[in-house]
Amino acid sequence: MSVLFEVAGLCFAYPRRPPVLTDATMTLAAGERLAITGPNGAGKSTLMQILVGLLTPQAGRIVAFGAERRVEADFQEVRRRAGYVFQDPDDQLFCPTVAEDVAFGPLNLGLSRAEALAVVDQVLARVGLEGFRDRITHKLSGGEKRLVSLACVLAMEPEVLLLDEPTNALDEDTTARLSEILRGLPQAMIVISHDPHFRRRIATRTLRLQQGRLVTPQPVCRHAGMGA
Amino acid sequence: MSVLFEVAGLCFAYPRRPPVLTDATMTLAAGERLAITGPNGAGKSTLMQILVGLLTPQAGRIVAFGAERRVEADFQEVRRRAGYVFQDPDDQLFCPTVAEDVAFGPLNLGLSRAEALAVVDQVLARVGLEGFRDRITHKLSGGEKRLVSLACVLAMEPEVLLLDEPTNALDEDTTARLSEILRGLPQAMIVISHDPHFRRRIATRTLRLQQGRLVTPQPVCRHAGMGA
Amino acid sequence: MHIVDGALSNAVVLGGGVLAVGGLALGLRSLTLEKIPVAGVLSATFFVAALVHVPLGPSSVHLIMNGLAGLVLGWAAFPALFVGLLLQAVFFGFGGLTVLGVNTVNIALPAVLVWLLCRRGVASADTRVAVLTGFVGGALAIVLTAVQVALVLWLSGDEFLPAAKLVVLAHVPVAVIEGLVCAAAVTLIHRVKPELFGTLAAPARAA
Amino acid sequence: MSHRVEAVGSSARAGAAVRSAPQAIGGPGGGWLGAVDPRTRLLGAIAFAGVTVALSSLAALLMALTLAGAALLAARLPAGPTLRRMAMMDGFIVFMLVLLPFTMPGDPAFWVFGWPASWAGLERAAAIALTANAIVLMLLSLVGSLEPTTLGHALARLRCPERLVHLLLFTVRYITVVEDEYRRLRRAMKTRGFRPRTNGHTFRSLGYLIGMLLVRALERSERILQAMKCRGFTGRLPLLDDLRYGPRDVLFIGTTVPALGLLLTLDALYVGLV
Ligand SMILES: Nc1ncnc2c1ncn2[C@@H]1O[C@H](COP(=O)(O)OP(=O)(O)OP(=O)(O)O)[C@@H](O)[C@H]1O
Ligand SMILES: Nc1ncnc2c1ncn2[C@@H]1O[C@H](COP(=O)(O)OP(=O)(O)OP(=O)(O)O)[C@@H](O)[C@H]1O
Ligand SMILES: [Mg+2]
Ligand SMILES: [Mg+2]
Repeated sequence: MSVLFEVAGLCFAYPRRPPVLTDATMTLAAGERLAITGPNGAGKSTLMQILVGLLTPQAGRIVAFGAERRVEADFQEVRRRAGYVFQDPDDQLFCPTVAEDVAFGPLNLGLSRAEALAVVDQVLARVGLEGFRDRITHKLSGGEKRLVSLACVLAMEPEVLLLDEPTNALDEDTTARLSEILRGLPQAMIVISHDPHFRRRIATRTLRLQQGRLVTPQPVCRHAGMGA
Repeated sequence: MSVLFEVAGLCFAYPRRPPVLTDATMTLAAGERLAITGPNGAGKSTLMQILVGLLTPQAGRIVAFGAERRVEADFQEVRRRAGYVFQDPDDQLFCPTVAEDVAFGPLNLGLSRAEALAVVDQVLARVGLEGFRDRITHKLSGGEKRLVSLACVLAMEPEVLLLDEPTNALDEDTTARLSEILRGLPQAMIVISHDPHFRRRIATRTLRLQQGRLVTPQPVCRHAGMGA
Repeated sequence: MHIVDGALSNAVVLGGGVLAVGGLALGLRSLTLEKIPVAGVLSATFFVAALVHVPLGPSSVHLIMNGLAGLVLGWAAFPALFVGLLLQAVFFGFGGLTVLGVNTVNIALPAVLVWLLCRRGVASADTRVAVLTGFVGGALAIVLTAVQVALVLWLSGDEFLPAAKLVVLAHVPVAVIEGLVCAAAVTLIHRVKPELFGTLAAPARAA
Repeated sequence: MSHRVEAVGSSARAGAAVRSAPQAIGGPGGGWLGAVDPRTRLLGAIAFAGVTVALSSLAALLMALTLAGAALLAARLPAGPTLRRMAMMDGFIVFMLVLLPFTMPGDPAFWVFGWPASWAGLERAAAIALTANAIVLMLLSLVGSLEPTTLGHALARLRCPERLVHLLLFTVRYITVVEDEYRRLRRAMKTRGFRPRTNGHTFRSLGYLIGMLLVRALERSERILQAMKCRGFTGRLPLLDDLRYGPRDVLFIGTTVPALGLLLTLDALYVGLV
């Protein structure tokens, strides 16, 4: 089974802040769906941004798709092959219509307009949003925006999906629908999620980010004992 | 126990949109801390805006502080007696410095400068932000902004607090600190929150907004039976 | 296009100052305190938009977006763009102090002229008309700004004439780019929130 | 609103300028100037600018630049970045200065490809560069070292129109908010393979981006107005400040006025003698 991501000993601190990651190590193999959990502010989103080169770690090694990645030029390829769905769809969607938003990635990859529009229809069908092509993205509901932002990334035909809290503030129906879509996709994925039920439906393996490191969580539900 | 808010049969739709609220009914008594939850886009923020008269429902009855409220003039009094903390603190903190922001309400209520500044110091101390008086609003961290926006509302000495997702994007420490502050306040409050642990710490009662209505959620964890 | 202190003749600097004060007065007349939040947040957005840089062949240019500012803000573009120029001068050291009036008129007068000429078109129900107007407005504002900069230099001394001509020429491609960016922005606003063009710009007359 | 033309190699620096904007917009000024009232500093910068543009001899202008350098030290601003900011000019201004010796008539100083460069033109270009840099450096030191919000308070106390002051304060307040929104969207565009080029796709995407920021700005302003109403907004925006003139202001004026007088005298001497 080929290894897609392999990171070791990542350290990261934002300027003038205490370190967020102190020694994070993980591997993602083809076909895996790896869930990452951990408290608010633990550095989960930070880790994902490091994986695609949006942030540069102070120490550590990143091997992606079989090559070590160090500089911006290396990561441009990583970003083409790993699709990153942001925590907040409003940070990702900026075009007037759904079709244009979904076509943005393919156009950046050099497809023609006609080709890109063909991709749009196909990808929207895959996430169950047929007929949303000409809808105004800004006026969609939160759940619909989330599915569109997934479609935007799928349109680039990535080999790996990186999903940052995809069920954040989704209702149960949309969460269930999203689970089905994700389970039907062939790609390996890393999914950040606070939701234990969703993780159980989706993940083949789970890691917990705490005190700057990735650890295998205890088998029992941590939440069981909490609450007032 | 006196009733502070009593709304019945609220219907609301934004122009050219399907209805958000179809028949929302609820009561808030003195001393209660009522949590409201529900999926994204269910209309929780909309409901709060209706309670203080920022939006006008198409049908339904709003009784607040013992009187029925219909027109803008009625709601000016409601807004003075019910402090509304917005979902995004950047929407609420519009003044250059913390002192000016906190003093804005008291000055509008007719206090003198000196009186308003005394209130500022006292309220900042209550939320644990002594010494923040002359800080520049836009340079505060997310958690600090949240606490200042609470202070702004407390400065008007409201009888009821309306909090829209107060722990949104806060880390665990700040969330815990906010819980403590809220539990120490004498006011009745309505708190919108997606966070079950926070709700359990805070709330004396919980309602769920779904399909346009407020319902009492089933006592057991709905999620227990789900999952693969 | 920030002119610096010391380049212009006293008469031009004074004239620019007087015109700027007039423009500011007209722009502020319609801005009640109730409208300050809209104007302020939009003004902040134009400040950020001016930090966007676009590649132009082997170099890159920063956007000005004064045409779009005019279409969105109307007369309020005068104070909004003045505030931007003031912040840039004081905190970034772009431009200068005595030339603040001239620089304001150079950027804001074209914005207002574009609004006067294009406000009907941009509010048209027909998207194509609106977008075309957006292109014309965006490009025209840059051309007018370049012409004003050239004029101001030329009025200050004949020795500036060659440079003035080159300023105008050099801004032709910039005007095309600004036109295209403005047209795209108008497309989006037209589909997503057409009221944007009426919030501040329209009632300016009534006040 | 800047139209600096720069080589593609420096595009990373332009990105850094965007990122540093919120920091640049405000850094508390310490140093000797810290105790001088913002109003005094603002008026001092204006007086200095007025005097400096009236100077014509290079000697007096050099002295003006020296004074601005002294102000930089007194403000305790970081020298490197501040001087870089001072020296940065629009491409076309640099171009105009380079062109001046060749477009101004006078005794030739040297020739480039057969074109004569005049002494008069060289002197004029030097005078403009010195004036511009001296005034910008003084402005950065005296006023640029203030918090932007303090600048707003000072302008209000100096009887600037109330609405203009509030517009300035709202703009300053929301620049960081809008810029963060902008940065997050640009980052998302980058992860989807966007690299700006000179083509229609780039112009369209950036136009959409700016349009979207404006739409969100409008919606945010609607929420702000609601928040203001919730706190009893009565059509008044009060300002609270603790600006007070003190002994340091007297000292500041006591040094500035003679220094400016000296500049004018020096200039008159040189112009009269040379
Ligand atoms: N741009 C930034 N500058 C400084 N600090 C930051 C920045 N972004 C995040 N942080 C801080 O770094 C820490 C980790 O943030 P991160 O967003 O990675 O956490 P997270 O695990 O994704 O949390 P959440 O579950 O809330 O999404 C937090 O304390 C956060 O406040
Ligand atoms: N000004 C508006 N115009 C039109 N539709 C709106 C407006 N504000 C909200 N909506 C829509 O009304 C619905 C309810 O919105 P609301 O903000 O009340 O939801 P919410 O329950 O607070 O959601 P969240 O958990 O995301 O805060 C959503 O579908 C939203 O898109
Ligand atoms: Mg995160
Ligand atoms: Mg809400």
